[in-house]
Amino acid sequence: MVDERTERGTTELWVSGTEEPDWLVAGTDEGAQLMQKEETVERTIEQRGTRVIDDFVIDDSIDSDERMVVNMGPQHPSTHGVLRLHLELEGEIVRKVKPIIGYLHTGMEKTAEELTFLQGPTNVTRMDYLAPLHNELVFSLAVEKLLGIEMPPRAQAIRILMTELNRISSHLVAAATNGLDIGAISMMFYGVREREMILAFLEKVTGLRMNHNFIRPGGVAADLPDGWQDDIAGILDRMPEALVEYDQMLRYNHIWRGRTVDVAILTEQEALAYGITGPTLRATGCEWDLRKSEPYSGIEQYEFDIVTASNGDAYDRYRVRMDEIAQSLRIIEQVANTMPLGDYKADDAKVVPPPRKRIDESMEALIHHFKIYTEGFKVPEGETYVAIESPRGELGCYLVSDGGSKPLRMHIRAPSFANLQALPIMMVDSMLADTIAAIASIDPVMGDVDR
Amino acid sequence: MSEMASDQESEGEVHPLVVESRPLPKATVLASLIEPFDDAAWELSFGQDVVVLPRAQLRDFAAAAKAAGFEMCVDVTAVDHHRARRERFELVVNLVSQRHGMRLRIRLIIPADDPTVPSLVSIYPGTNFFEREVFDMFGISFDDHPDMTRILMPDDWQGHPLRKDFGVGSVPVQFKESHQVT
Amino acid sequence: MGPVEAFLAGMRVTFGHFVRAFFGGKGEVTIRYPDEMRVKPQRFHGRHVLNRYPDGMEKCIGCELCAGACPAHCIYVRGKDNPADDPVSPGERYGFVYEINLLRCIFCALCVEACPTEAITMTQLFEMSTTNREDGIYTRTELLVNPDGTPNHMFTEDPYADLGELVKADGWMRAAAPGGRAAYEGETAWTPSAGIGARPPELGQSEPVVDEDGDD
Amino acid sequence: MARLTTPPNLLTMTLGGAVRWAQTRSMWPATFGLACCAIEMMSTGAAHNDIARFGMEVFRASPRQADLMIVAGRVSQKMAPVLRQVYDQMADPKWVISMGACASSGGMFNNYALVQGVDHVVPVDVYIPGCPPGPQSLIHGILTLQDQIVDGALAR
Amino acid sequence: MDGWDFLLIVIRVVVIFVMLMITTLLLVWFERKVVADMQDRIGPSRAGPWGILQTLADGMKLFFKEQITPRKVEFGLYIAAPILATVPAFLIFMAVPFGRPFTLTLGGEPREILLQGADLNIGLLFILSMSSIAVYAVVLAGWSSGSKYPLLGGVRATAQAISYEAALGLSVIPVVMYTGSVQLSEIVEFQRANLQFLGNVIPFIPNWNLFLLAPSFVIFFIAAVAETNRAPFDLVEAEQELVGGFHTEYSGLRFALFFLAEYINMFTMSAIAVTLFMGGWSGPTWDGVLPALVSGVLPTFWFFAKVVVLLFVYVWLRATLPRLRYDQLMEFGWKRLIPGALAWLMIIGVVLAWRQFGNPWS
Amino acid sequence: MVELILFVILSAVVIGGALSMVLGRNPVYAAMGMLATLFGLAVIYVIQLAHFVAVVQVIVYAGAVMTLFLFVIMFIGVDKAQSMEEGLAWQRPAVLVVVAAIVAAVGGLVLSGRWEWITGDRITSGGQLAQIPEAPNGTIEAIGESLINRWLLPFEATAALLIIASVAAIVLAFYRPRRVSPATEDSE
Repeated sequence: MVDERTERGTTELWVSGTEEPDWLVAGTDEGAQLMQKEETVERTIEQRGTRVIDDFVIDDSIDSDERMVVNMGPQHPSTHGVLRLHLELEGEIVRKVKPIIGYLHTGMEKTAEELTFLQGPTNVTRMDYLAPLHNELVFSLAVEKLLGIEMPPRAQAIRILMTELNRISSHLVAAATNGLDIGAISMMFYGVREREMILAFLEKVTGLRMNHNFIRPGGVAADLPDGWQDDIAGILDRMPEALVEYDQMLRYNHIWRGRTVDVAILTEQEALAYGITGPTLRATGCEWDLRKSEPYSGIEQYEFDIVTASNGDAYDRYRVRMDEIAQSLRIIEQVANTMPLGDYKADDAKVVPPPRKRIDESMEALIHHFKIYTEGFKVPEGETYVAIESPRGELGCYLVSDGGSKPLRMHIRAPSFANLQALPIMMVDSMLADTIAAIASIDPVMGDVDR
Repeated sequence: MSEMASDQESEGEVHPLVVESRPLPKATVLASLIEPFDDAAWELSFGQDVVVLPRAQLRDFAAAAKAAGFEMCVDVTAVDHHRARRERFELVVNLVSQRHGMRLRIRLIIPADDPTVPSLVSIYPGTNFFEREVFDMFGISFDDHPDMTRILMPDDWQGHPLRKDFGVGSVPVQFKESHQVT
Repeated sequence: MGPVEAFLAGMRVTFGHFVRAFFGGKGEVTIRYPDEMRVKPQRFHGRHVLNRYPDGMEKCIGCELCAGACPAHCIYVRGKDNPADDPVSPGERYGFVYEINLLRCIFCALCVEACPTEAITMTQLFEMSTTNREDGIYTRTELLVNPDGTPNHMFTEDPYADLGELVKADGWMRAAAPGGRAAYEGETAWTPSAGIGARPPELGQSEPVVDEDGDD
Repeated sequence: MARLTTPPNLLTMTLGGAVRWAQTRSMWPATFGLACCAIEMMSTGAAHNDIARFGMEVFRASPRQADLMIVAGRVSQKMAPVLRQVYDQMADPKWVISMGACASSGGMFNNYALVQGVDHVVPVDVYIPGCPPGPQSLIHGILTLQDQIVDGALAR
Repeated sequence: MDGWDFLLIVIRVVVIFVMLMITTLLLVWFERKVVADMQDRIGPSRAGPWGILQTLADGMKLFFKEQITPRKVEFGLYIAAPILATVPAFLIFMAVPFGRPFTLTLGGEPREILLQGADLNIGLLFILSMSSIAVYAVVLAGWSSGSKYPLLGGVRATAQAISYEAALGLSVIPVVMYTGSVQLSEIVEFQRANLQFLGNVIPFIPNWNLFLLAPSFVIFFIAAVAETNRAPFDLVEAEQELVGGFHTEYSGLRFALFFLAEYINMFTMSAIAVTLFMGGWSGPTWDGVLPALVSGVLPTFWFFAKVVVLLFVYVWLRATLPRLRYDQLMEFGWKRLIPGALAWLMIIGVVLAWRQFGNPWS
Repeated sequence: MVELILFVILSAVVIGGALSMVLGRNPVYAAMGMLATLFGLAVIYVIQLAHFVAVVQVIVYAGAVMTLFLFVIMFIGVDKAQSMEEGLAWQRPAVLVVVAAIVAAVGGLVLSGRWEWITGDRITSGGQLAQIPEAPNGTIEAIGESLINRWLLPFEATAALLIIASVAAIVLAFYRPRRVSPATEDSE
């Protein structure tokens, strides 16, 4: 029996449970990775302290022969990209889960060592592709910390404005995909519809819908365009209505509540032990938001509340995200009303390219221009870690410079990467359908996970 | 073992990264945390608290830190100082204390010939993925880790990509007329 | 909210959208591309063009700054000395080979910011799909605008391509031109191009703040 | 070149033409989202761009029922076998669109981890530049593909 | 039974077949358009005018697509399953009257021509039996694919079908008791009168079972949605969980058959609901006022109009509601619908007995 | 004539289905064989104008019972090799004895010319088979009459018996022996 089991472990089905060609088994044998240690019933119940769906069938006298191993992903509609889950099922009940990642590994941390600090944002912005501006911001903050330069208030305000808008758009995608995963197809369209409005603004400012390369070390790439106040006003006008609509579609709906309340519960202790941050942590009742505890880019000037919930289930995570949208709208309104005037890049000719007009006027400016765009600017030796609150949690950047114009090491602490560790503990002994709700509720972005 | 010796030897090379240094306020959490550890050195890097530890003490220190209120370990990563330093690798662990509202970074010097570190998974379960990533990317393996396998790269991958001696692996970009002579 | 009430609330939302879309078509937000075009913002990052001065001279001087700034290394430039009798560009050199591998390009516009002579700018063309990799590599022939300023396209017969988008070609260049200095906002700091002429700057901050120290 | 902008004449259509007409009007994409481009693919399906106009909103999760694989995003070395298998599982006739710089050529990530162009793994019919290509760029790519099919260049 | 009768049967069968095919074509398009409108989109618009030929394109494409047979399948059942899905779907509609019978003189004698496949005296039971067969297709498809997700879909389908079959049957019994017949034509005939309530005849309101047996209608409709595996009960093919459920491994024409069966089932279920609860083809015909041809066609028009209303509700539900979980589905079926149906059945029984035998205290 | 042809065809279907059920290795195919049998019987009922019985046969047996069978088969897992061990040592001889007894009984009846015992036909005094009376329109009434009025007690008793049997089956199915000792578990 033991042999049979281990043998089965290696030859699991690949994509959507279909046949596997022979050569593929030789290609990558991820299936050979053994599952984690088996959890006993007592430990599971003690650990989760939650309702166990079938108190009857959990019985370790059932030999694992009755379990069916299913590979969900990497190509599966609800794994939010290329997450692969190794599930052991008993009927519809998931007994063990192992997330297998790396299918989107892009080697960005290696590429970062090849790019200058000026080009760096183009690289990091592609990590968490739902919140590109946050990635740019954390990288820029880290570089600026090493450089020791201060941002002018307008740059800081623009950064906050853009990142909070980005947070809304990211949470909208989370809500949309969450709705789609649980079968509410219209939510997907409604969520993306509002996101489209925000993207239109981001595009107007940065020229790109995603992966903006807008927040750079030393400031932001361009000023806000003419008439930005009207667009912000439009967003502030529309979003509250949309939130009411979403609530009517999902939040009050009893099917939705049935699918999410008490599903995929994570306690505060578990969340802290597993380094889980962001809405997933706040849904467990832990009041931890880096915007409050370690304010960055002048966000402490604006009033907003930390949204928390108490149960730590999928419903709470959804609710925290939706309420955070409202809080972000508050911040955006304040930023728009108090947007300071003045420079939007640091006043440091070694770091910031000169205005275009200066190139014609001043030889020194021209030389700076050439130097910045060819070899980049030099960053003093040192190491630092900067963290901001991305839509998914603590987004950190650990940056080591050896004094050159390229980082010696750039590491992004990806929130999704840590949050993904919550999947096995929150999914154990849930229904198969709940795994979908669980994945959607922690909103992983695989680009962020695999980098 | 040779760890202690290597730590002492490399001490002079660790400190170049320290930008400023100020006496540690005795009353702080940090002071009481570091006190039992004789070999721990405290630094301030850009206003952030950093503790440099010999690697044998990592687990004890982490346990003490957890008891002292550092509930979360948010990040484990490594740096490869290939050719720049004799002791090639450096492990960086980031701890967060919500109770005290502070962060603490632990740095460990790891020699290239014996890249092993005690695992923190038993203390901070959340370091599981991070340690696997460090193993995958740098080849630093963690003792007592429950599942020390590759995480990002395919299982049969050769080499550890983030080491400095691992090539980027770029291919030439295609162009049409680049053969034209000027 | 009771179950039935909540159920009806959700049903009302979808039905409301249906009524608005079905009777009067007001609810629909769809843009009927290719029959109608989206209104693209001025700073849109589209396909590159190589500009000319109004007299037809090429702006590119072959300095390779764009190639150096490109994070994807997708630009290949080689400069060549201008022939004395028939200069191609006003400077000493001109871009003899200029290629962009658009399949590698990430449209970050760093090349536009880097170019000291505003030679390379971005249009609003986004119709660039090709059926082979080779067609994704745009050479100087396609990138360079015609002497009258109209852009070339690799597939001139492409019915979907909106070739009249050149007028906004330098949007990002102009947006990035002040270089973060409020004092330089609202100032025209670029030379006119063929087909476009001199483009006014954005208004910038409604109350421009004078930069105290002035130099950088 | 026969273009989709001119409607085909239903009376004079040959059987082959009719089949090609059906194939272009009902091209069901497989849900093969990888990275940033997948989000833009999602936006293409959403209300503002509404890929349903081309009869393509039927994203099939099962590759058996899909006609079109939109490789939306970067393909890592680890993902490449899976990609190939999904392609193999699709029933003929099938087409592949390589969406975005990373899928087409590796994009800015010219490194060890990525397959430098998905055409190393599967045959690609249409490449769409952009990083990520906007929804309308994707629609343009789809129209290009449909044109090719109607022209018979890619008819299978 | 002479040649004319035989010919008429053949014609009827062919007409119903063609009608169902055309209805499916339009129904898929209708669904996609309505869902699109609910989501602020346009929907199919490029295949034919307003995209009306969209389904035709889908069908043609699927027809000319390769049919993959994976290595692990149980071939016989794998092939049989799509056919088994389609045949009952067609058969069910045979019992449903979709228009007023009319008389035509053929072969020298007047014949009454029914707009119905066959006027079975056990029509309702026939429908129930056929719909209970339809589940085999899903189960067998899931099992014979030799793959895990389809198997899970098949298991879900079985449990779901058994549960909701019971609710469906129980919700129909009050109608049978109230109208006193299981023959569909008689049930329609019964509903053509004006509404009778507490012994009073209420003018202008038809005697639809919908009004007096509203709980039955609600239960029937919910069970019908579940029977046809439509949202929010579409766990069988829940794309987000099971990729495609039972039809994951099907491609080309075989998949098209499943697709066809699903939409025909949706249509027939609506048609049955209309027949049982909404008066079938009954409706004002203005005989004598309008030309005979028009008033002859009008009942069919009313029938389809009512069906479209119900189909709209189907689509509307799909656009709005999230999907239930497996255990919730079972719970809803066994703990809500079936007890509810039983309770309602008892109430109706008592009321009818009272009406028939009088006050028990007297 | 048509009826005879249909009867022959359907009999073939019924017998074939029954055989494939008994002989089929694969439980799903066996279930399908049984389904064919049930269907064939249903159509035979229709030919006999017992529509109601036919429909109930399909609804109850094909629709519910067989579906449950399939459900159970799929849950248990059909991929496993079937256990060929016989639980009862005297099973085969017992079956042989029973079969022999049935064959002997039928043969005896046939030989003695008592056809009506088998076919149930009434034989008129003239030695001719009695004409099968036309089934009354709406056999539901007839069945209802006999089930709910005439044979009410046996009917209810049967229902109660079935419920008891199914409850017992559930109890048996879910009975699990206690774990022997933790040591054996560890050794696994």
